[in-house]
Amino acid sequence: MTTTTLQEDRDDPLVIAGRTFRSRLIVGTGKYRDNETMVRAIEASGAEMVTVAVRRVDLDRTKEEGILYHLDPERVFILPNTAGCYTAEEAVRYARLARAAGLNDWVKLEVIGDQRTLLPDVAATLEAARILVAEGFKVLAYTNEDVVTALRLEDAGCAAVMPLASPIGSGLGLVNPYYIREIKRRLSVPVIVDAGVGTASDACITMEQGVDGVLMNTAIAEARDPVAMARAMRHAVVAGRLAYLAGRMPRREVAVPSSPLEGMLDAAPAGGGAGRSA
Amino acid sequence: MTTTTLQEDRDDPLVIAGRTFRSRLIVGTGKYRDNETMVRAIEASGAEMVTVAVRRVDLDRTKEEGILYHLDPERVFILPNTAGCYTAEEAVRYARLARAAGLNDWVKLEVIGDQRTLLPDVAATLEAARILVAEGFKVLAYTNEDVVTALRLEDAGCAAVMPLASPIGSGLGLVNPYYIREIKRRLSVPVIVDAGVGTASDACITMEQGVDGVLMNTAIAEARDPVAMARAMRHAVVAGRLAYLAGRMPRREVAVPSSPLEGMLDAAPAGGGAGRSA
Amino acid sequence: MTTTTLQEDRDDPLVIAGRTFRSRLIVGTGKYRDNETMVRAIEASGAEMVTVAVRRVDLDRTKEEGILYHLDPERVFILPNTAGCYTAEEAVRYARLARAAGLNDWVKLEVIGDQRTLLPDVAATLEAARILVAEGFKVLAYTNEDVVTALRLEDAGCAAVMPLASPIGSGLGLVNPYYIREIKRRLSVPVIVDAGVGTASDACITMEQGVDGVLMNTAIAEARDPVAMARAMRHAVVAGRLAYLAGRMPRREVAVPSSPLEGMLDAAPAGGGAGRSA
Amino acid sequence: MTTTTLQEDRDDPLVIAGRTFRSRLIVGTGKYRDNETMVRAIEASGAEMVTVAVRRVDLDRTKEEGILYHLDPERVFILPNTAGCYTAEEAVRYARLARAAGLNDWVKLEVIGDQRTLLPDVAATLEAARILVAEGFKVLAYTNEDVVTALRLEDAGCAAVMPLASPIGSGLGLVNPYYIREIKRRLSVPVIVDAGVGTASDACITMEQGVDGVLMNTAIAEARDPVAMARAMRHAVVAGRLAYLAGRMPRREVAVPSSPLEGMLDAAPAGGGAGRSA
Amino acid sequence: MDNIEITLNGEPRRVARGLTVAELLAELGLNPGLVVVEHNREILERARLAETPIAAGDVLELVHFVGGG
Amino acid sequence: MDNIEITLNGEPRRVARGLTVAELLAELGLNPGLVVVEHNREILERARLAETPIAAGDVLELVHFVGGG
Amino acid sequence: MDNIEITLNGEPRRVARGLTVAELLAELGLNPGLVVVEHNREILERARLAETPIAAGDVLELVHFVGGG
Amino acid sequence: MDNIEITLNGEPRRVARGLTVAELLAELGLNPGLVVVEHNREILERARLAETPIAAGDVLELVHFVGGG
Repeated sequence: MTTTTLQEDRDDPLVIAGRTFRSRLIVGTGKYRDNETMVRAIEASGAEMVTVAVRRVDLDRTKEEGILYHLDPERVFILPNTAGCYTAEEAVRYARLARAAGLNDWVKLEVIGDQRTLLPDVAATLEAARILVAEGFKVLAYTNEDVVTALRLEDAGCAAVMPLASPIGSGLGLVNPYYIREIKRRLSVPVIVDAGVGTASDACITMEQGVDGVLMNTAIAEARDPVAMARAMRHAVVAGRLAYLAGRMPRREVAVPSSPLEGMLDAAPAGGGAGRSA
Repeated sequence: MTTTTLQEDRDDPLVIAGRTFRSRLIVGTGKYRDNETMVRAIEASGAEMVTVAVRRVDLDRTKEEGILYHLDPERVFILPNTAGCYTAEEAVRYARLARAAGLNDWVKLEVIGDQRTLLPDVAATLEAARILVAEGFKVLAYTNEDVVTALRLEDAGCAAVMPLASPIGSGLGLVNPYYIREIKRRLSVPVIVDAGVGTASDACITMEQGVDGVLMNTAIAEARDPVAMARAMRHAVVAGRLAYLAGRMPRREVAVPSSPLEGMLDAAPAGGGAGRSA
Repeated sequence: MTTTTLQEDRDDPLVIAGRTFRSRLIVGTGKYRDNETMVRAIEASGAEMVTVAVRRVDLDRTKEEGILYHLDPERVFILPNTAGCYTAEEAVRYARLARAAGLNDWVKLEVIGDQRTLLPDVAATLEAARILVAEGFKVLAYTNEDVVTALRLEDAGCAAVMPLASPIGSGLGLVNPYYIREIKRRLSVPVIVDAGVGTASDACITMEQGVDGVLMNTAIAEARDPVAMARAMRHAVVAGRLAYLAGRMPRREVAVPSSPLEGMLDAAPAGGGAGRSA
Repeated sequence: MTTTTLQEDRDDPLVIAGRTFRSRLIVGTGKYRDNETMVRAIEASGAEMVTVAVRRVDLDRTKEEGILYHLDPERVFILPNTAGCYTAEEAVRYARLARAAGLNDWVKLEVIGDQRTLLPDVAATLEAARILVAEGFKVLAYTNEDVVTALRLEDAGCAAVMPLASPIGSGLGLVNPYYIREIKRRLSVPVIVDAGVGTASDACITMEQGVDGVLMNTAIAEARDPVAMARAMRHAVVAGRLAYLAGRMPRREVAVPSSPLEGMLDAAPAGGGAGRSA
Repeated sequence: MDNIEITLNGEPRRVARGLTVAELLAELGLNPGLVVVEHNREILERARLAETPIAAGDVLELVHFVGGG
Repeated sequence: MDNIEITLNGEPRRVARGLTVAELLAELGLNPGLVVVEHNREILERARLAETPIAAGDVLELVHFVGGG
Repeated sequence: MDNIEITLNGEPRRVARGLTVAELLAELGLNPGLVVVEHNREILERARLAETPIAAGDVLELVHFVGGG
Repeated sequence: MDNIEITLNGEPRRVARGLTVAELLAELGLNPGLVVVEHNREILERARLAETPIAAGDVLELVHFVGGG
């Protein structure tokens, strides 16, 4: 069996709010058929940061216990989100509750503006970001592909800006590479593409745009084999990152041989030419 | 630094003409700026088979010596090609010379039909394949995306059929995934996509179609950093293969949340609603 | 020579703010090499509404005179824009000046948020829209592909919402059909796709999404032959609209013959089969 | 209602085998729900040439009578096809029967190589083309996207070469524009793209590649409203042709304003700046 | 009366001995101008329909144009 | 015995008068280290769980982390 | 003669004291029907062009429609 | 001395009469294990290099593997 390293170390590490991550893949913990699959998929993904949601304790115990029964915050960094919030006030409330859990003061800020597309309310996101940054939170802000909004989120003090590739859970992949490249070109804080990745090549293409990382959940959780897809994503993110750093060949519409033209033998004497048939 | 295995072993190995390969990536040896880069790139790619061309010895010693001064046939399997041949007769001649080198009786059969696109002459390729198979060669046949031709090459006894993703050296990637999927669906022998890959995501997408392997040269040799791109390609091929095996999530045009809808807190009392601004 | 009607009349007309247009193509008047070409291109486009900008009179008379020396407001409806404005206040000022010209009280509202991409400042656009609607303007608002913003512009009383296909003057075409379809699905006011169209097929694809119209300038003005491209766009918009109304066939990955399978002759007696060669 | 000419006359007409056509759209007559719809769709398409198949007369009269009861060969040129033939011999037989009908000596040569994809058997097509050309037929040969085969069909004396956009009846549109452009660039005889078009934009994009015409059947016959789609296709083909002749603007990843930068008013005195909100 | 068997469009069929192809078409109510006849794998020109008798065992194909792509 | 009504995670619930939040958590079998308590819309620090009595009409939210994306 | 300085389309300019805006337009050869005047940041209706004198320090913007997208 | 002319890799070349192919390779400093010899369009097995004399007018091709895709 062949062994190698994922060589993430050949690259500068990803640094967000002063914290270093060797893996550029961040994964969610939702929608798994069972916790054991989730744990194995996270392990296979190589992710060092996972997102979690803040919800009421189920007092009837019919539903599963809290996620921290399954994840060790010492081994994987916990990034609480404000998923499901539709106002700045609501998102701020969830962020404060998350911080009160005592793990860290990071938050993946999500303020949804539309139920059908789950696209963000950018004005409310900006408002919540300002409040939370003022309260000392490390804000990683989910946003759309708009560079104007992305720049304002950076100005507001966000630790990272997280534009989507396509709507949450859609699996449509990177629909607008121009906008994502532009956001990366213009911002100084890390750009993490969040949501929309459907399969490994989507993650690879996304990283080839030069962004700092990718966050995904459904693509892994809803794959037929989540653990295998998690491993695929790990490789895909590394592949895309390395390809970006390596600098791809130019595209051409004319073919160019890979073998030398010189050094060919003298052609067969006339009269041969089997290949002329057909 | 993080270490892991490339897990090629979790997958069935690639078997061509009874020979087993753990890596599904085959690389060319042409167009490198120097031999040392070529050797390091092949190493980084993890490829177990490399293609070489048959050319006249340069008697003036102005050009580099033979490739076997740099590659050890014990460590990497040598696949001679018939690149540059325009007739079946010529290709057969080059194949016989290659076999006379004594390494093996394999040949990557290429019969070019057009200088500008380097697209194959399918009739001449078929004719040469029949002659070489009859002489006991293991024929891996370069061809276009036509499933009719691919089926005939299989019928002719080819050990593998190698349709292109796009023209040799173009870097346009997988232009016609339908045809490639169809060829894979219809053939029993291994299908290796040969030529056209430009960057890591191209290799990943190609493998996601379910083909058995990918062969490339220019994408690595002409990258700004060939060794890094070779590593990227290694990961991309594994990622694409694993994603194919894992089974991707469905695409949807409606978003689906990753965090649970139930368990949300009671909304703020009316009058709040900061998020309503904008 | 063959003559026909463009059949725009078979379709419901486009109605914006109570005004009826038979053509669903709106064109700009900027960037033409000369006024005569502009006038002929507008004529060829069949457009019934054109956009104009508000700028200082050139007191040195070095530059061309006002556009109204070339366009007859009786024959083509003049839609003044606020192009070049970066704040709500500025845009409101330009809109008021435009209305003072006495032609109409319509305005194509543009509030730019970024100089490099010319993407809108959606918050400022929304603010300006509210002010102008309150002052009785018919506001046609240029915006990005965000459905949340589009819905708010509709709520603000805009007469039409004009999301972009891709950045102004880029010619990249319709990058995100999902978002455009979603905006059309969700809004009640007309949706006009504004900016980004590069050639006829871009306009055709855009109309096939079901939107109410397309606005373009650069694609015509910067074509090698602007008059021919204007004519092409006229046909492309009609073609896309009719195709949307006609309802396209399903896509299939398996072929389906167009000629009947029954009624074939009895095959040739065995031994024939010329086609079996190769 | 607005009237105009389709301006096909501004362009050189399409000339095949010395015969002139003003419309660059050729349509099939199969798969219509009824003959009346077929006749109206052909009328709406503006096509001057239609394809028909050769089949046994139905002696039980249960099925419809021959197509010539519905089409007047004086008004629309009849192009018989060899659809359904799998060998050169069979195709030659059908072509001869078609010519014996006494209308003309043209044939749309189709020799299918695979039932699932309906892709051509290029070797058999070439063989049949040579036989038919020798017998004085005007051969319009259906083929795949392979330029090598296309060049040989031209060498064999075909009056036109008809590569597919995608498989017959698939509606996948123009999958490989590079190959189609290359075929057009290299051949002297007319290149008609045959099969695969699914909606108007597909026809428009195809014509924008510079080919001489498009042939379709399913896209019209299987549209929800075949007559409206036929009209859409007529406009789409004209639009694509005109756009090709007009020469499109360049694509850019940076925006370029359509309105002049000079002549802006002096900005508001500091303190204003409504647009600075958000 | 006296019949012979032929193969007509792939089906066995009995027709009157001595019948010409033109007569057969008339019997079938087919317009000779819109049908092409293949007689024992040879195309039969219209001009010769009336003078061509049908013999026992003959294979006749009557074809025409139908809708196709 | 003497009960009061509160709202717990959105549901009305009767608890013993004078019960502290810490005691409530114990009663519910919840690990205070894995739960965050919002008491009348104010977050209640863990240090103060034991010293905080529950009054009639109090609104308590007990939350924790669950799987999410 | 007696001049005052104003700002016209962003440039300093001297005009005769007592000149009306209508007279200025005439002097500049501009068609009042095709120009819009902003006078000290207020839009000046055409009807009032003739009755509006220009004062020292006034800021005038004369705008019209030009080609734009 | 006594020379003959042959064609070696497409170029005319004079070599000593009676020279064997093996001797020619040695003279050229080529490793026989890494070169394949085509002698008058026939492949010459390595085993026969030493026993094969070169005659006037012979056409020899000496090939090996080079980098290719």
